[in-house]
Parts: sequence; structure tokens; C-alpha cells
Amino acid sequence: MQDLIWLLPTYPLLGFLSLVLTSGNLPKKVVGAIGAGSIGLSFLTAAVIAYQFLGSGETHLVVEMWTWMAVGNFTPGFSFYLDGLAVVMMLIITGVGFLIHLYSAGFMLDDPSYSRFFAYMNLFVASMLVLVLADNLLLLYLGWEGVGLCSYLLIGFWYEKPENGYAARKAFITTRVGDTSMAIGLFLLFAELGTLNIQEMLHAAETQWAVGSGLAVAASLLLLGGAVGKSAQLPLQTWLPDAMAGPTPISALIHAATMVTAGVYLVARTHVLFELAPNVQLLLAWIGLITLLMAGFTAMTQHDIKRILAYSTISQIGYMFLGLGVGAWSASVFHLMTHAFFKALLFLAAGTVIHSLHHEHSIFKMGGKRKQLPIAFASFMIGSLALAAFPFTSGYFSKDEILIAALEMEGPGMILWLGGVLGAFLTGIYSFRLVFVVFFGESKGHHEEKEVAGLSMATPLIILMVFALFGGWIQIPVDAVFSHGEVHEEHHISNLMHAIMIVVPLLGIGVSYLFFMSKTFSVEKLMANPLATRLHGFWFSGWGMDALYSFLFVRPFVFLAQVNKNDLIDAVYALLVEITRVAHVMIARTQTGQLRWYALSIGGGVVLLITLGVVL
Amino acid sequence: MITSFNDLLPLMPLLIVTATSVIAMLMIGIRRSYITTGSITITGLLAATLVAVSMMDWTNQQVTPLLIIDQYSLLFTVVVCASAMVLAVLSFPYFFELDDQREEYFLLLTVATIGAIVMVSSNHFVSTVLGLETLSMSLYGMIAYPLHSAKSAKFPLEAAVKYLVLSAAASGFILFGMALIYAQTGTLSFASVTELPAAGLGDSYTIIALLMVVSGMAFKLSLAPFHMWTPDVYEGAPLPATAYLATIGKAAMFVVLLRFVQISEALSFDSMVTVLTLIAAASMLAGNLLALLQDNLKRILAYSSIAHMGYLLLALVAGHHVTGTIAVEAITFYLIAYVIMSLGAFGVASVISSSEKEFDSIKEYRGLFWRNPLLATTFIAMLLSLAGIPLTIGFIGKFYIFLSGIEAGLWVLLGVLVLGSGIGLYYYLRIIYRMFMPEKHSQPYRVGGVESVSSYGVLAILLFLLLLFGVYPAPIMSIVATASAYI
Amino acid sequence: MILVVLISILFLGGVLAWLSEGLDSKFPRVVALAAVVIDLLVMMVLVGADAEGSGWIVQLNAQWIPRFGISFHLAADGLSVLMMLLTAFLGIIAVGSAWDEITERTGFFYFNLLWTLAGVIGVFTALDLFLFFFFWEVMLIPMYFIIAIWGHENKNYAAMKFFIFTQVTGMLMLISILALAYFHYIQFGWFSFDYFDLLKVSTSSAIEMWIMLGFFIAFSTKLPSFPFHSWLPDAHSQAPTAGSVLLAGVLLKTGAYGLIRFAVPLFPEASMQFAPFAMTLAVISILYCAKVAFAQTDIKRLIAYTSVSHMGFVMLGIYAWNEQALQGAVMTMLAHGLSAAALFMLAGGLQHRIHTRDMDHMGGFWPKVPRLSFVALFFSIAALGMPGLGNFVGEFLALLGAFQASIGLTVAAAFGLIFASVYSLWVIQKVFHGVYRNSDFDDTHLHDLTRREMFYFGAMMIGLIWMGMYPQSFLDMSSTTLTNLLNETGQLLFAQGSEL
Amino acid sequence: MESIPIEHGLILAGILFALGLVGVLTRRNIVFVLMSLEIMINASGLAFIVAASRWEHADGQIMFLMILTLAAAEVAVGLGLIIQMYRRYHTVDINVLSQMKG
Repeated sequence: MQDLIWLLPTYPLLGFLSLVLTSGNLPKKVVGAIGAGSIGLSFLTAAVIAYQFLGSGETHLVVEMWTWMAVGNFTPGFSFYLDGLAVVMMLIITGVGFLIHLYSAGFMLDDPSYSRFFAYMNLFVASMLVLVLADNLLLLYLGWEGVGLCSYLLIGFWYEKPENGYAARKAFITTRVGDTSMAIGLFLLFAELGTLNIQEMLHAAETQWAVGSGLAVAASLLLLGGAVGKSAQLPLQTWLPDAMAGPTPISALIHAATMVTAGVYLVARTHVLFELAPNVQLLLAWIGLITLLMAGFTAMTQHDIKRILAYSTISQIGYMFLGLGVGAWSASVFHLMTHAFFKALLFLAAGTVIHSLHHEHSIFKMGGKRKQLPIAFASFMIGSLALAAFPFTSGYFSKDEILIAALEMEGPGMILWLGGVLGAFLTGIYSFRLVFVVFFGESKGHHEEKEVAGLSMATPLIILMVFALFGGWIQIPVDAVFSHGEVHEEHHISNLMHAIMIVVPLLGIGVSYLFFMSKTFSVEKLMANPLATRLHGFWFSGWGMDALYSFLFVRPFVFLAQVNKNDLIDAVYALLVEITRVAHVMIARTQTGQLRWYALSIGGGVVLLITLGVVL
Repeated sequence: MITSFNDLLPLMPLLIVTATSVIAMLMIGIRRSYITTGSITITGLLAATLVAVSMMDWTNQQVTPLLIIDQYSLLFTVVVCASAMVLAVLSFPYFFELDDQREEYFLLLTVATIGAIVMVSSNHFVSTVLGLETLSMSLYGMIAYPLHSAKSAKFPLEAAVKYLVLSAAASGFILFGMALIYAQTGTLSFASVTELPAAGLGDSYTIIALLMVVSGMAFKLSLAPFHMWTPDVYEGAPLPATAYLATIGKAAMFVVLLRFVQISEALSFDSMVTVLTLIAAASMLAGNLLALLQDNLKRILAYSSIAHMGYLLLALVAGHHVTGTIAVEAITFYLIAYVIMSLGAFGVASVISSSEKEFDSIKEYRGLFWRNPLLATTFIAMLLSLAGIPLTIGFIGKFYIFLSGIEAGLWVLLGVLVLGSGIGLYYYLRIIYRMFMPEKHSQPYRVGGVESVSSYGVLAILLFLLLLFGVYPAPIMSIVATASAYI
Repeated sequence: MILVVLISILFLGGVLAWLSEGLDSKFPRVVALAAVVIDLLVMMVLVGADAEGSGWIVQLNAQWIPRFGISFHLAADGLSVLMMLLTAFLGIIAVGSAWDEITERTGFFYFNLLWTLAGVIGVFTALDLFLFFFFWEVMLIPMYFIIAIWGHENKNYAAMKFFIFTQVTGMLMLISILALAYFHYIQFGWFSFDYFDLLKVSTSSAIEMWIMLGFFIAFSTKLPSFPFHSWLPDAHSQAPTAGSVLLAGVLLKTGAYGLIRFAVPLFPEASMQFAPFAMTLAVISILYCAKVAFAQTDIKRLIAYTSVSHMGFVMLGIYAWNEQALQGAVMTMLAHGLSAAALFMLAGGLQHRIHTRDMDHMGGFWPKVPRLSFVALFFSIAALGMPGLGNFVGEFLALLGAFQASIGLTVAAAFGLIFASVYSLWVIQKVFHGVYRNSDFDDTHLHDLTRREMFYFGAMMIGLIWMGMYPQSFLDMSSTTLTNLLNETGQLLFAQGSEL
Repeated sequence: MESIPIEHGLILAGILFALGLVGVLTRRNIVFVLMSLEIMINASGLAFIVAASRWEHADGQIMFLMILTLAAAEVAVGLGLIIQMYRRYHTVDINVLSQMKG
């Protein structure tokens, strides 16, 4: 059964193929069945495989399909590699993926391009599974690019609007920058270590490279480039908020639960390299910290419900990076999983809200919806609690582990921890700001709006609620993967610290309550302060990164392209042609038709030649 | 000294052509008949060609001090006679409707051929001058031939006067230069100017003398800067006469120049090499540039002939640097190629033209390919050959020129050659493109009657040769190689 | 002998197609299709054939012009066969794309088409440099006619430019060939144009460099590479679809083939010295032309510039001269042959339907022509180097190999991957996404892909997926050739990490 | 008898030749042009005779005779053309013969 691991990506791929080849001619029910069913099959298979694998006690399993290409000593294969990490990932992808597909079957029912939607979704899941199951970096790269492509296609799913297309291209191209860095990393790894097979490569790196050696630093930095692109971390985070242009299930699946955490997976998968380059690992932590804070501040200022969630995603992935940076590999993966639960929940709930309110996105045009949208309300409450790390929700356990690991780290550990705690405070504010504004207070808009949530939409929400609440008790089987890197010791953290970590998010929620619920403090008054206004504007724009990149890269490129539209090189040849033409006109003038001029040319020519002949 | 009949044998081609002219003249005297005169001329020239071919294997002797009959001169005798025959065939329909006496044209043509045969066999100043003037004198007549015709659209008179005056001046230069050389060498035969029988008059003197001769010949070959007459004369002359001037006139003259330069060792003076290099470069550039935007087909061919003579001169210069006969072979092969492709190009124009209406504007060739694909294909092949594109003899010719240039290491000239050829492509393609444009039905091409049948046949043969020698040049290469050994 | 048959079928087929027009103007296309299909079938004999140790599957050597040691020497090894297969395959596609588009003077059109193909096959098999040059030119003239007669509004200019560029640089190559033969003459006392003889010629390094440059300029013009690329956008935008297909799919590859087969092996040392420069040119091609492509509004011009950009990877791979890089170059040639041909067919199909190539007039085509749009998406994605499709394999291997030769240049070239996504997605956005409006063109003929068109595109898609998922079938064919070349010339790797 | 140095004779011929050439270049009347051509050609003839005297050959003198006939023939054709020209244009100014150019 475990050898049938190739079935995992195959089901969704078949789904994709059958949907594409029928090109929208199937009835919607069948489409939905194929779309969600293929993922369901994958999930079942994954579950069985996971059960057997974990039961077998093996640390890993390799299933070789065929040699992809063999050129000299470069022989990457189509081979899958299963270990604890992969098990976790595949279960998240197929599990959460299935729920989201199920939800989409209801959510997208009115869309004319229903079939296209599921085709892309299936292709995405297939690529994502290849990504996490790949046993070599090239195959991983295939999945990596595949998910990027699907992300592009799905962000731009409603292609009539040019801004959706823009967002899609922005997402693809920005991540491509990271991908290119990763590709160069692959070249470097192969050139130096002679293989792209992940395990062999890691082993070779360990034996050949000293800790802190230049090559290790370069290789890990290049891979990090790929990771920050995909996971929307500084400095390539700008695409994710715009990516919300896609249908909401996409945001849940791709831009919250799975694809954006691929960077975390990549780093975790190649953690040996990062351990060989401690400086890069530290950089990882700092990137995570700065990103989580920046995104946290920005999330507080947004009023598009999906953008708030998007920034919160960036922020939460920042936590994962922070965790990776301080060496808490399994904690990061753990947070990845819990985040997948509660963020998918939040997005799907947001989808229900938006769907029910006729595509209203601004939270300030909502309000008091808890009666009208009970399921969404429940989902949001649970999801936000988990997000804000309310004690004993899933988010609490995972975030806690990361922060403890940061605290235990020597050197800058304390600063990282403080930053993380500050982030948790911000999380509390922005997550409950959303809840309070949307679901409490006076009701705005039309009252007759009913919650649109059929069985297929409600079921996933309920299941995810359960996991968001209790997911923290799941034990992830990754110890074997990170065994040699992680030192398991008893946490000797003082109770004070524990208390702080519990209280701070609550404080955040409290602040939020004072501002948005009880209106004890007024946002308007705060905004009266010009400094606050400016700061708000700055945060709102995502710290001005978009404008900066536009100024640094986009506009110069477009300018250069436009200036040289007609290809300067062509002008050079045109000049040659012009010279020839002028020469022709000049010399043609000598053909006057006058006999005496001709005679003169002969006489003069002879004199000239004789002069030349004698002088030379 | 000619002492027996056997001594006359090597002169058979010359004698046959001479006899042809005499018979033709007599026939005209007896009864004017265009067809008869034409047939006699064509037959005579054909006979001379065949005889010359049959003689090639065994004839190699000096006949009187004036003429050398060796394989090389016989090869060109064949070329000259065959070309003359082709031109006679092409002339026949062209002058068919001329409202004047038509028969004497063939007379001029044969006499000119006599001159050309003398030239290619000449290694003596006297025979050179004799041949050259016979040729030129007849050409004046041929150029001015449709003079009386009321309907003649072109300017044969202007062309003839220009050619006469300028050509006579050039002859003057040649003669004067010969006299100076004679003063130096003491013999009227071609002889080395470096090994003198008595104390010379100095190198500068020799160079002046050589340059005067070379300049005069350069005029006849329309090399820059003596090229200006070419387009006007080409344009004004009736097409067959133009073709004669362009092919036989040039080829015969080049053979003389080749023999003269080789025997006199003119290129042992560095300044001579420099001057010839300059002439070659100037010709290649000027010819191609002048033709660039020209709309008159005859003028284009005139300008392109300037460039082609420049290519040939490159090989001539190379001949000084290389051991072996590769440069001579290059010249020989290229001359033959040039004659074939020029005959073809002029021939196509000639076939659709008549003495009353010449199609010499490239605009008038619009859509020819769709109306008369075979004729257009022939024309295209000729033009591509002139441009030096493979599958045609022109490419093999270029190949030779390149090879000799490379052996001699004439990199600058080769560069100019590439540049010139590049420019050349443009105007050849302009013509070709015109032929592919959608046709306009307003163009009244001459519909070939019975009198044109042989012209088409001749064109077909030329096309065949063009492609045969282009694809399988080995046989003609070996002939050329053997003949070239005699220079 | 089989090689002669391959070439003759096409030559004769061309003549036959021309003649058959007299019977019915629809015959030539049938004749042409039959000729190419037969050719492809005959080629299959070579695919399975065992190569001798030297890698040559079949050879034919006959005297041609003994005066200069020129022989009619044809031979095929794995690389040649691979290229011939591409040629025949795209030949069928080209005939297919002309099927309905060319309605006038069909006979002469298919004559030219087949003769171009014959010339190309000759180029891929000739082992006598004179013969090679011969075929090199033979493929140009019919292509000139195709552009000049059946082209679009500015065809005269485009055809002329194409011809003069390739001819003038061809003459430089001819000079180089002759110089090489002459040095053989000096060294061994007899003329030879045979590839194997000329491999033995050794000259001083300065001369070798000059002669090499003659070859390089000719090949890099055909490839084309910066700064000799400027003929390509014009030729492509003006050529009829079949012409573009052949140009992009096959003719460009002759340049790359020439570099692999002749330019580098004949002059290993000069090439090694020149490699950094060539690789720099390649990188400039990749980046510069990607940038220029982005600015185009004429969809065919845009694709043409992307072709230049992609062929930059080929040149990069060739001059990196190690196994991965070379295989990458070959794979890129194959994959780009398909993807560029398909993109040109799409552009041509659009032009045929709406009579404009200006992307400013297009937009929102997806709902109108979903199949066409999906196909366009597929090939754009292929062009931007999506793993799983052929282009990725080629470009990745080329870069992987190049990285071992020069890190700096490879990193720069890798930016081409980003640029590729910029322009590819831009096309999708401009043409297929957005809101549909037909104010700028007449959309009465804007219909989706026909069954026949789907067949051709489907074949090309399968080809690309095959190349992407199991490139081994192709890599195996060319590997003997390439390893032999590598062994003969010595690994020209310049030191790891060395910069210019 | 003291012989005249060959240089003198050649220089004389050269001067004559140059005179003829200048005549060709400057005269507009075509009759004068023809006459100037005669002078050029005859100057060459003189040069041949001078050269022949250096080598005490008859060859040069024979050449001179040939040149004379040549010149005569040249003039004959030339005059014929001039008559035609006069008939057509009623002038002997060579500048009228400039209809073809470019």
C-alpha cells in the first residue's frame, strides 16, 4: 500500500485531466464530484498510507517511479520520499484540501467557470503533493512551480477584471524571483555536492562543508530566497495581500493553508543546510520576526476582510520562520499545521460572510452579523481565538512552543522572544477587531441577508472548528526527521514567562474590545493625531513596500522597455542602410550623362592612377 | 611563318567565322533575306564553336608572332563563338520587325566575333590592337544599329557617340602605353617589363606605361573610375548589342588583360598591386552602390557588371601572390560563369522585347512569374547566379574568387567583396520581388512568334548550363584547370 | 543511401506539388503532406538503428568536386536524427498550418516549403563543409520566397532583411570554410572540405580565432543571438504562419546545430577563449530580448523576440560545453521548436481570424475561444519554463551546465526566467484575459480551434509533455554524439567560478 | 649625326597626346572632339616611331601604319554618326547627347 504513494498526486491529476479534456461540458454535479472526489480519494489513500507507515516504525520510505533525466552524473528521478514530515504535510494538504474542495463545491456553484475552477484546484493539489513528497530538489521544484502556476491561474480566475490579472501576475512574478534564487541554489548544490537527491545532498553537505562555510551560507541563502518568495516573507511578501483577488476558497487553500507554507516546508526539509550556516539561520529568525511585526501592524489598519486575513497569514508564517530560525523545527511544522486549520477556517468563514453579503469586502460596511450568520460567527470566534493563541486552542500550543524555543536561544533570543510576544499582542488586537466589527455592534447593510451555507459549505467549517480548537493535542510524528538537529530537553522556563505568554494575547483582545466593542477608546480620536494618521497610512500601505518596488523595479523596467520598444540594435542596422542609400544617391549624381564629364573622369582617372602608381 | 596548310589549321575557327562573314555579305549582295543571313551566321558560328572544341585537345602553337593558339585561347574561342551564336539567335526575333535593313546586323556581329577571337588568341600588341579595334568598330555599328528606325524608343545614337568617343580615347591610352612599353622592351610581343634587353628608362617610366595600358583596358572593362560610360551605352544600345558588349566584349578584353599582366609581370611593382587593388575595391563598391536604387534593368546590369569586373580583378591581383594556377582558374571560371549568366539575363529581357519596345524598366517585370513561370524562373536563376547563390554557376565562380583571395591573403579586398555582394543582393532581390508581385494585365509583353522559338531554346540551354555547372562543376573545372595551365 | 532518399523525397515532392497545381489547386497540399509524412516514416528506420562506436548511424560518401577534395558526404548520428525528426514533425505541422491559410499559388508555396525542409535536412546531415554550405543556402532561398510572396503588409522589407542578413554572414562563413580548407592544403598538401579531415587542421591561435569568428557570426545570426537578431522580428511578423513555424521551429536550430557540430569542434581552443564572450552575448540575448519582447504590441514580434531570448539559453549551453549544458541546449532546441512553432501558429491563427496582430486591439478572448485560449496558455506556460514541460528540462540543464562554467553569467541568465514569466503572462493578460470588445476588428470569423487545428496542437502538447516528463528518450539519442564531441575537444570547462 | 635622345621624342609625343586629351575634354563641337581624338591616336603613333628608332626596328613603323588606318576607320564611323546626329538634332554640340543619366 505504501508503494502506492504515487496515487496521491495521480488522483487529482486525473481529475484535472478529465475536467480539462471535457472542457466544461460536464454537468456541475459531476464536476463537483470529480473535483472534490479526487481529493477525497487522495485523502483516504494518504490516511491509509500514513497509518501503515507510522505503524511500521520505519523512519522513511522511498518509492522510485522512473528516472526523470539522466545526463552524466545528474540523475534526478521521479521518486517519492515519505517520512514524518511528509506524512504531516500530505495529510494537511489532502485533508484540509478536501474540506476546502467540498466547501467550494457549494461556494462556486453559481460560477459559469465551475469546471475550470476545479481543474485548477485539482492541479494545485497534485503539484502540492509532488512538492512535499519529492525525494529530490528538482522534483520538488516541479511541484514548487506547479503550485505557483495554479496560484497564478486561480488568483486571476475572474479574468475580466484587469486588477485581478495584475494581482495574479504580481504573485507569480514575485514568487518567480524567489524561485529563480532557489534554482540557482539548486545549480550550486549540484555543482558542489553532485546530487540533488535531498537526503544524499544533506548527507554530503554535512560531511563536506564545515559549519559556517561560505558554500553552506550561499546555498542556504539561495534556498531561503525561494522560501521567502513562496511564503510571502520579507522582502517578497507584497504579493500575498493582492492575491486575495481570487475566489475565497483559493485564499483558504493556497494562500493560507498550503502553498504559502511551502517555504517553511522547504527550510524544514533542508534544515541541515541551515544548521551548517548559523548566520543564515539567524537571518531566518530575524526575517520572521520583522515580517510578523510589520504584517501585524498592517493587519490592524486594513478594512478588507480578506486582506486582514492575508496580513495575518504573513504574520503567522513569520512565526514559523522565527521558529525555524531558532531551531524549533518541529514547532514550526506544528504551527504550520494548526495554522492550516484555523486559517482555512477563518478564510472559509470569511467566504461565507462575503458570499452572504453579496461580495461585500469592507468590514466597516458589515456589523452585527452574529445573528444573521451564525455558523460564520462561530467559525470566526473559534478561528480568531486560535489565531490569537487563546489558551488551549490549537494556536496556543504551537505558538507557545516557538516562543519558548526563541527564549531558550542564546544571544538575541530574548529580543526575538519579546518581538514574538509583541506580535502576539498585535494578533490579539487585529483578530478581534475583525470579529467585533463584523459580528457585533449595530447592524449595517440589509437585514434580509441570509447566511448562504449549504451542507457542503457548513460541514467543512464545523470540522475545521473542531480541529482549530483541539488540533493542539495532535502529536506530529516528525521527531525522527529533526532528531539529530534538535536537542530535547526539559523546558526550564520560569512561570513568569509562561504567564506573560498567556496574558499578552488576552491583553490584545482586551485592547481590541476597548476600542471596537465598548468604544471606551475612540479610533477617530486617535486618528486626529497627524502622526497617527501618517503611521496608519504607512502601515495601511504595507509599509510602503509596494510603492518602493514599483519605484525600484517595475517602473524602470517598463520605462526601459517602452523607450527601447523598437530595438536599438535595429536602428544600428537602419543606419547602415541609410548610409548605403546616401552613398548611392551621392555616387549616382556622378552619372550626369555628359560626355565631356565622362571623358574628364577618364583623363582624371588616368592621371590619378599614374600619380598613385608613381608616388607609392 | 605560315608555310603550309597545316599551319593554318589552328586558325580554323577564325577562318570559319571570317568565311561566314564573307558568305553572309555575298548573300546579302545576291538577295536580301533576313532568315538566310541569320541562318548562315548562326551555322557559321556553331561550326566555329564545334571546330574549336574539337581542336582543344591537340592544338598548342604560336601561329605567326601575333597569335597563340593554345588550350586557353581555344577555350575562350569556344566561349566567344558560342556566345556570339547565342546572341545571333536572340537577335533574330529582336530585329525581326525593324523597319530598316536588318541583314547587316549579322555582318557586324560576325566581324566583331572575329575581333574577339583575335583578342583571346593574342599575345602581341599588334594583334591586340587589331582585334580590339575590329571588335570596337563593329560594336559602334551594332550599338547604333536601329538608328534609322523611326519607332526606336531608345537612344542608340547617343550611346554610339558616347562609346565611340570614349572608347577611342581609351584606345589612345592603350596605344600610347604600348608605345612606351615598346620603347622599354624593344618588342611588340607581350614581354616582361622587369627583365629588359637594354638599360631601361626607370621604374616610374615603366609604371606610367603599364598604367596607361591598364587604364585603357580598364575602360573597356568598365572598371572604376572608368566606368561611367557603361550604363548609358548599355541603356541606349539595342538589347542584343548590349549583351554582346557585356559578355564577349568584356571576356575578350579580360583575357588580353590577364595575358598581358601575367606575361609582362606588371604586378612585380608594388605600386601596381596597390593601384589594381584600389581599382578592384572601387569597382566593387561603386558598381553595387550605383545599382542600388536603379529602376532600369539595363542600367542595373551595367552597374553590376562593374562590380563583377571588380571581383575578377581581385582574382587577378591574387594571381600575383599565389603559386599555382588557382587565380587564373578563378578568372577563367568566373568569366565563363559571367558570360553564361549575363547572356541569360539579357536574353530574358531580349526575348520579351523587340527593337520597337524594350522592357528595361524593372517595373515592367511585375508579375512575370505568374504569367510566364519558365521565363521568370530562368531570369531568377540568372539573377541569383549573379548574386552568387548556390545551385548556380555564379556561386562556384564566387567560390573560386574567394578561394584565390584567401590563398593570396587579400583580406581587405575580400571584406569589400562581402560588403559589395551584400549590397548587390538588394538590387537583385528587388527585381526578383517584382516578378512575384501580383500581375497587372496591362503589360503587353511581346508574344513570341515562330521566330522566338529558338530563343527560348537557347535560354533553356543557358539555364541548364547554369544549373549543371552550379551543381556538378567537376567537368568544367577540370577543363578550366587544364586550360589555365597555359597562361 | 537512406539520407539521399530522405532529401530526394522532399525535393521531388516539391516539384510534384508544384506540378500538381495544374490539376487542382488543392492537390499540392496533399502531395506536400504525403511527402513529409513519408519522410518522417522513413526516418523512423534511423531511430531504431544501432550506431557504430563512433556514433554514426549511417554514412554516405561520394566524390563530387575532386579538384578541391569536395565530396558528397552525408551522415547521421543521434543528434542529426533528433534534429531531422523535429524537422519532419514541424514540417507536417507547417503543412497543416498552411492548409487553409494559403489559397493562392499553392503549388509554388508547397514547393518552397518542401525545398526548405530538404535544405534543412541537408544541413543536419552534411559532413562536407562545402556541401553543408550548399544546403545552408538552399534552405534560404525558398524561405525568402515564402516570406516575399505569401507574407503580410511589409513582406518585401522583411524578406529582404532576412535574406541579406543570412547571406552576408553566410559569405563570411564561406570565407572561413575556404580558409580552413586552404590551411588543410598547406598542412597536408591537398584540398579537403571533409569534416573529419578538417578536424585535424591545426593553425596558429590568432588565425583559428578569425576563422572561428566567421562560423560564429553566421551561426549566431541564424540562431539568432544579440546583436545579429534584428532580422528575426521582421521576418516572423511578416511571414505566413507556415513560414514562421519553419523559421522558429527549424531554421533557427540550424544555427545552434552548426555551433555544436562545427564551430566548437573545429576550433576548440579558439572557442574556449571565445566562450566567455559568447556566453555573455547569450546572456545579453536572453535579458535584452526578453525586455524588448515585453514592450511589443505586435504579437508575432513579441513571440519573435522571445525566441531570441530562448535561443540565448541554447548558446549559453553550447559554450558552457559540458554534458549537462549541451544536452540542455539540445533539449531547448527541441522544446523551443515545438513551443515557438505552436505560439506562432496561434498568433497566425488569430491573425487569420481577426486580421490584426496588434494586441492593443485584442482582449478577453477566453470566453469566445476557450480552446484556443487554453492552448495559448499551455504554450505560454511552456515558454516560461514550467517544470514538467520540455522547455524547462532544456533550460534547466543548460543553466545547470553553464553554472559549472560561469557562475556570474548563469545567475544573470537565470533572470531570464523571471523576464520570461513577465512577458508570457503579459500576452495572456492582453489577449485572453480582460473584457472582450470587438471595436477594433471584425470578429465574424473569430471561431474556436477546429478539430484539425486541435489535432496539431494536441500533438505538439503531447510532445512537450513527453519532453518534460520523460526527456530520456531524447537525451539518449543525442548523448553519444555529445559525449564524443566532448571527448574529442576535451572538456572546455573554464575554471570553476571564473568570471570574465 | 647626333641622335635626338629618346626621351625628347617621347616627351613630344606625350605633349601631343595631352593636347589631344585636353581637346576632347574641352571642345563641345563633336567634330573638334573627333579631331582631338585623332591627335591623341597619332601621338601614340609618333611614340611608336620614336621607340622603333631606339631599337632600330621596323615594327614600330608598321604599327604606325596600322594606327593610321585605325584612326581613319574610327573617323569614318564617327563622321557617319555625326551626320546622323546633325540630321536629328540640327546641331553638333555634344551636350545634347545627355538624355541618359543616373
